[in-house]
Amino acid sequence: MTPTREDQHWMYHNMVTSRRFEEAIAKIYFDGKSPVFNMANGPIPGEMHLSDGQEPVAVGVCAHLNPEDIVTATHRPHHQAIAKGVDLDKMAAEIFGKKTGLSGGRGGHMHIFDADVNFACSGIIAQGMGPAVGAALSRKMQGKPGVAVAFLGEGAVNQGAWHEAMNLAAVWNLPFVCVIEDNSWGISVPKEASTAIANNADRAAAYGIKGMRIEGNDPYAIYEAAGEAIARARAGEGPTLLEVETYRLAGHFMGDAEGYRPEGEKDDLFAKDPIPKMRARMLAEGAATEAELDAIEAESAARVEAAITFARNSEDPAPEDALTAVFA
Amino acid sequence: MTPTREDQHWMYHNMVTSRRFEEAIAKIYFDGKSPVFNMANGPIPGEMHLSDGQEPVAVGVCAHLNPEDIVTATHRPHHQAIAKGVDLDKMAAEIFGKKTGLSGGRGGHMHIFDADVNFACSGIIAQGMGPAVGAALSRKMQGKPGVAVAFLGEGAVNQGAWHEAMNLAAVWNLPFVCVIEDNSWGISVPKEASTAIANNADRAAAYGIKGMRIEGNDPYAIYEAAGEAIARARAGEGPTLLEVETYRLAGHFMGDAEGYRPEGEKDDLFAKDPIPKMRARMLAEGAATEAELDAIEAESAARVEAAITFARNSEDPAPEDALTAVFA
Amino acid sequence: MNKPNERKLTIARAMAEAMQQEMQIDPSVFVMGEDIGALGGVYGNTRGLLDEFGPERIRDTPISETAFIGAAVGAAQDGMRPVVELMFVDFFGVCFDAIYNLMAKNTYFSGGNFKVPMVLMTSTGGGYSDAGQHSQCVYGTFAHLPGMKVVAPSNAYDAKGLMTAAIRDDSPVVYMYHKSLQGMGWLGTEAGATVHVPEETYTVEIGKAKVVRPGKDVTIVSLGMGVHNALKAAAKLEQQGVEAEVIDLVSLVPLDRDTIRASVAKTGRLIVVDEDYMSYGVSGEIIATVTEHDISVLKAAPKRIAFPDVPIPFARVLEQHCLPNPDKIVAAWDEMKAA
Amino acid sequence: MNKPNERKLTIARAMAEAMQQEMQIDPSVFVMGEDIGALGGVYGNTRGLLDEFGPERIRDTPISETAFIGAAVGAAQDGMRPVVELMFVDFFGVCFDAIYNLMAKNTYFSGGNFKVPMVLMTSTGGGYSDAGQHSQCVYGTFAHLPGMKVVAPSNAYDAKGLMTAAIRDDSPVVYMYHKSLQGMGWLGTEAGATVHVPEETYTVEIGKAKVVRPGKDVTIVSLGMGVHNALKAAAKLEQQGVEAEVIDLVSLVPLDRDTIRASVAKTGRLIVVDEDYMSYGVSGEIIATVTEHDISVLKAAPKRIAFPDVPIPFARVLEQHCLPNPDKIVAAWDEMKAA
Ligand SMILES: Cc1ncc(C[n+]2csc(CCOP(=O)(O)OP(=O)(O)O)c2C)c(N)n1
Ligand SMILES: Cc1ncc(C[n+]2csc(CCOP(=O)(O)OP(=O)(O)O)c2C)c(N)n1
Ligand SMILES: [Mg+2]
Ligand SMILES: [Mg+2]
Repeated sequence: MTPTREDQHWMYHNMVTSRRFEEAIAKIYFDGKSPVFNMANGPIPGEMHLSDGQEPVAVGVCAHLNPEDIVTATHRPHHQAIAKGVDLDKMAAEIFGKKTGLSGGRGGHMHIFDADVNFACSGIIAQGMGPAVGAALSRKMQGKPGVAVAFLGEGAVNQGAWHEAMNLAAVWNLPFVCVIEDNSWGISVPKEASTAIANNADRAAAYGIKGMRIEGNDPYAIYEAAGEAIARARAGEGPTLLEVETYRLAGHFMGDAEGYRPEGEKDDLFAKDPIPKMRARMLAEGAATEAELDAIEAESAARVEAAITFARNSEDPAPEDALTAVFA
Repeated sequence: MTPTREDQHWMYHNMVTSRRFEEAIAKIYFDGKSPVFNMANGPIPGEMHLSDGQEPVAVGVCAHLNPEDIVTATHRPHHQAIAKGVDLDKMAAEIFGKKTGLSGGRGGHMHIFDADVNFACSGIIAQGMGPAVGAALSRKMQGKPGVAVAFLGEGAVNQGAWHEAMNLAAVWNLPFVCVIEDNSWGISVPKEASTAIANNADRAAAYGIKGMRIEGNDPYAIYEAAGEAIARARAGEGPTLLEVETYRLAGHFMGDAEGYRPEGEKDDLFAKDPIPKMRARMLAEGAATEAELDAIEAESAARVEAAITFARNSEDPAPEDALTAVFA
Repeated sequence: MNKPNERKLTIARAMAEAMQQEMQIDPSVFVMGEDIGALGGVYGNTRGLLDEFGPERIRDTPISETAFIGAAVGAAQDGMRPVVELMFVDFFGVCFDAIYNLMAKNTYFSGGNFKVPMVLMTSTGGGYSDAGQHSQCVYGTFAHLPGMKVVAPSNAYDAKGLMTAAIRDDSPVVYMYHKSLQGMGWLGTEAGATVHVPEETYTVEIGKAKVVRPGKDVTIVSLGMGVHNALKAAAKLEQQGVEAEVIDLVSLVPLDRDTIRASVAKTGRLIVVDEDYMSYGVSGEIIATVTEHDISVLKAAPKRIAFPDVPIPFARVLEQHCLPNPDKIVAAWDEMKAA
Repeated sequence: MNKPNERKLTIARAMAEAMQQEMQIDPSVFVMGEDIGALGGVYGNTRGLLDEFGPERIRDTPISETAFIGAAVGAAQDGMRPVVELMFVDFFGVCFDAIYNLMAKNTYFSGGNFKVPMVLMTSTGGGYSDAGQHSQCVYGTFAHLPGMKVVAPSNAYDAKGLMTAAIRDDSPVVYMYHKSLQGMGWLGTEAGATVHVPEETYTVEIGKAKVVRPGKDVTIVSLGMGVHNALKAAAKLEQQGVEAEVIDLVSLVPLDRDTIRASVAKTGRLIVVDEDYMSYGVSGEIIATVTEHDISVLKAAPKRIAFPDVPIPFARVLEQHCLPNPDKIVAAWDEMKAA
């Protein structure tokens, strides 16, 4: 299954939007945080985990999803949120902690929730597994369409919650896909120091389900594998485990000095930046013209700017809003 | 690796002691609990999980262990405790809640701890995994001999703690063996309803370690597989996962009506009782004479009776003992 | 309160009936947990449901509390109303992230855009020598953390009404039932818990305490099993001419501080009875609720009877030494009176 | 207290120095946790240790808190003295069984025959917009459950001495350090936490509170970050001629009830400042500690300033609205005085 021309445009568009969005966030993040970097300050306070470099995973998977499908994401959620169609204005405003944000500023960057497109995330490793499996169960019980996808990092696969939920999804044969973004690092700990085997897709054997590893951070290959997995889920054939090789171009969070990285790693990664690679491939294969891609890039930039402007111009929540929305 | 004649005598002896011990406990357990069965009453109050039928696993594994090796067991610990050499008098007294018990009556049947033979257990599913792996780490760090064995039920394999500890043991290449007693039931839930695959030994692939399933509740086969696994651990070759088919001849706990069992299951199981089977095999193969086996049985019965008498005749703890031993 | 021909139910049956009736009228309600199907729940509270509703809606789970409680959150967010069982509350340690960080917080994190209408039911309490990993209450632990309602019935009438209210609530509710009140023969059952339960559906308000015995001399505040200890103590005190008012909290979150304060304003004396650990828990909170509001009403220092800060021991003589009981309450009154 | 040429350390460095010195003298001490090796700990408290002691004794772990905390218990029982890090206390939900049911109870379950000499260190606190799963204190949650000691330093001197004492203790100790006191530039640091720390090893007694500022008009009890808020409030009150006595609890378990009671017996007034959630936690316990002992000493109803019972919000304006601060303490005094 290769992406159609239209799919490729969509994928490229979302990759670029995600990258532009994070560039914008990264720039603003440092406002008010110099000369002394203090996370508490500036228009975007708190931790910030960027997904630069990991965009192919988000678009390769989400190209197959509809708004009714469910996605749970992690502490590094922007690329997936964008590909899933989360409202960009409200997401930006949430990251700025504004009243107009998705959650009125209560959640922030690690708690992006958009009920309209069934998107949720969390700051606890592997916490999204249970809810995704439960949403898949809900669809099965209700006889409603919909596939649930949980995105996780490779470090999360060693967490108990992951194992329990995989078994549950498999034993109940649910429409569920687990997508591991293997960027080879869990903060400063390399995969080989944390994980007993090289390829997490092999862990599918523990649940009697199909597992696949996709190398090369390649949006086309991801598209294909995810397409199969999601089709299988829609057909009632149960869960799939995908592990995707990808790259984290940024630090774990903003402010990370990345002293743990082997020398030269970052340069190698930048050389493999998936966005210029996809652009080149589309051009080479005639899937898009320069003009089309330029237009996509311009549109993405404009969309991001509008979202940032919306966020900046929005009001702060009232202090007492802190005390509401605890219960339904 | 087949058990020597001496090993076989030891194994048979321990199987019989365990069975006699549990028969004695079972009989006394009902004292004071009729006409109305109330768990809170009688000389042995609380829950009681018997291991009748599962003795081969305990002896087949523990035949290879020394007092310095570490065992963690579960809510169903008597057979393993006996095979590991836990003091039978003090264990009986603990189960009776007496001052002379292993823990002065603080722990009871689900919390059998004997520091002299490095034996511990717990009432929480899969809780013993972490401590066993940690003890294995301790021996490796200290350069001291010793293998750690965690016993679990097949139901426990779906618990997150199990997965985390397996990965940790594998990634650190520790002298650790995980032994799953597959009695095919987790209380009332059959294995196929809880576990996505038929053979938990296949889950070894998720950790890049060796896994083996032993069928037939056969002490000889268990002895052989465990011997290999423990030798591998002693040689620094890392962990092994063993799943052993076994049978729970009793209910989950005493008082369990077992309405969930398919008809005839219990009769089939009793027909496969491993103790008469082993006796017959030893006689057939000339590994023991009738007289020897009778002597073993008599010795076991006497040992158990002495332990029960010790327990019965021991004093209750002082009420205020409840408030001591919280901290070291 | 119980008329001769009225139907009496155990708490177990009252809980099951509430679930049954809600499942009959609302297809989004379903039940998940360990051994809740064929076995009918270790504490009998799902008995009969499998036969009526089948294994799709009465789901036995693997021993994977994190997964199935997390799954309940996902299902609740997707339009279902799961009732999930954590077999013993003592097991919360293996799955508390799914409870306190996920179930309890997603409504807030989403600014109210995600609702999590689910019930987590769990058994509490000791007294039958089940030792330190099967006998706890940990009421304070659940009540301390924001985002979940917490209820604990002391009798079958409340048990049914609270379960119905919990299932209908759009917020997550933790429903803590005490094993010694449950009506399982094999555990022994406090007789006062088995009371008349109407057949029709009804709700008991979450967040409202009940004055279960009026009095003017001292207020005894408790919940769950403790209410029965308090009532027995009150009966003993009556023989001394002392009129104790007994308050059944019914709900820890929200906590009905007004009812407690009004009672102590009247009696001037407070005794809290709690089977959970003494420090940093329910008993301290109730005392603080009264004293931070107005100390002038107090005629004596408040007292608390709670489980001492030690793990729960196995041996009967040890455990009974630690548990609250009517005599300890009477003794507290005696000291209070003397002071 | 700080002389010009005295060496001042941050809490992060004080903690690392204590571990370093204990590792030098005791080969059974080692450290495990996520990102504690090459990174030196997200909060800097293991910086430099990997270089000196190597990866065998300074072990980065997989993201498997249940496994490695459980493993620490097993290693501790086998003669080692592990120091284990739970990166944020908020993550306790994924591994609390290994903590409260295993680490905390095995000593008791074994009748004292198994010792569990380990330290669980974990970061607490908010104020820098890290939202509801990375900003909690949950002091009350840990302090409520029996079998573990619980300490929380407010400055580097105590941080080093408590860490040394915790490592040498034969019982499990939970060591809760507050991110805003840690001395990591990127978090901002309360200046008062960085104080003189002697180079030689010493211990600070676990279970002993400190009167960090004497006074006669009101007692302010707090811990960790709250101590600095209390001291700032006391400085403001001084300008009004009010002498506040500030007590740093230092240790929640054991709780030094005598020091608290003695202070309030003197001042007659009590304000508790706690960054943990309000209900069923530390603030209620401190109030109950005083009032159950003797209400006659109180000149006014005690007050508490704590985090309201809501998840911790992200936006600065929301979070700051909820956090304790010196002005809220002064306002509490004003109300108390007026009453
Ligand atoms: C239960 C839990 N443990 C630890 C953390 C701290 N933490 C946040 S991100 C992270 C690394 C995650 O690595 P990975 O899953 O590979 O995702 P990545 O950051 O690479 O996207 C850790 C350890 C957490 N949030 N939750
Ligand atoms: C975390 C946890 N969940 C649930 C239980 C309740 N429980 C006790 S034994 C048991 C079944 C265990 O099955 P298995 O692991 O196969 O062991 P078996 O009883 O068959 O020996 C369950 C669910 C528990 N003790 N701990
Ligand atoms: Mg990663
Ligand atoms: Mg089993």
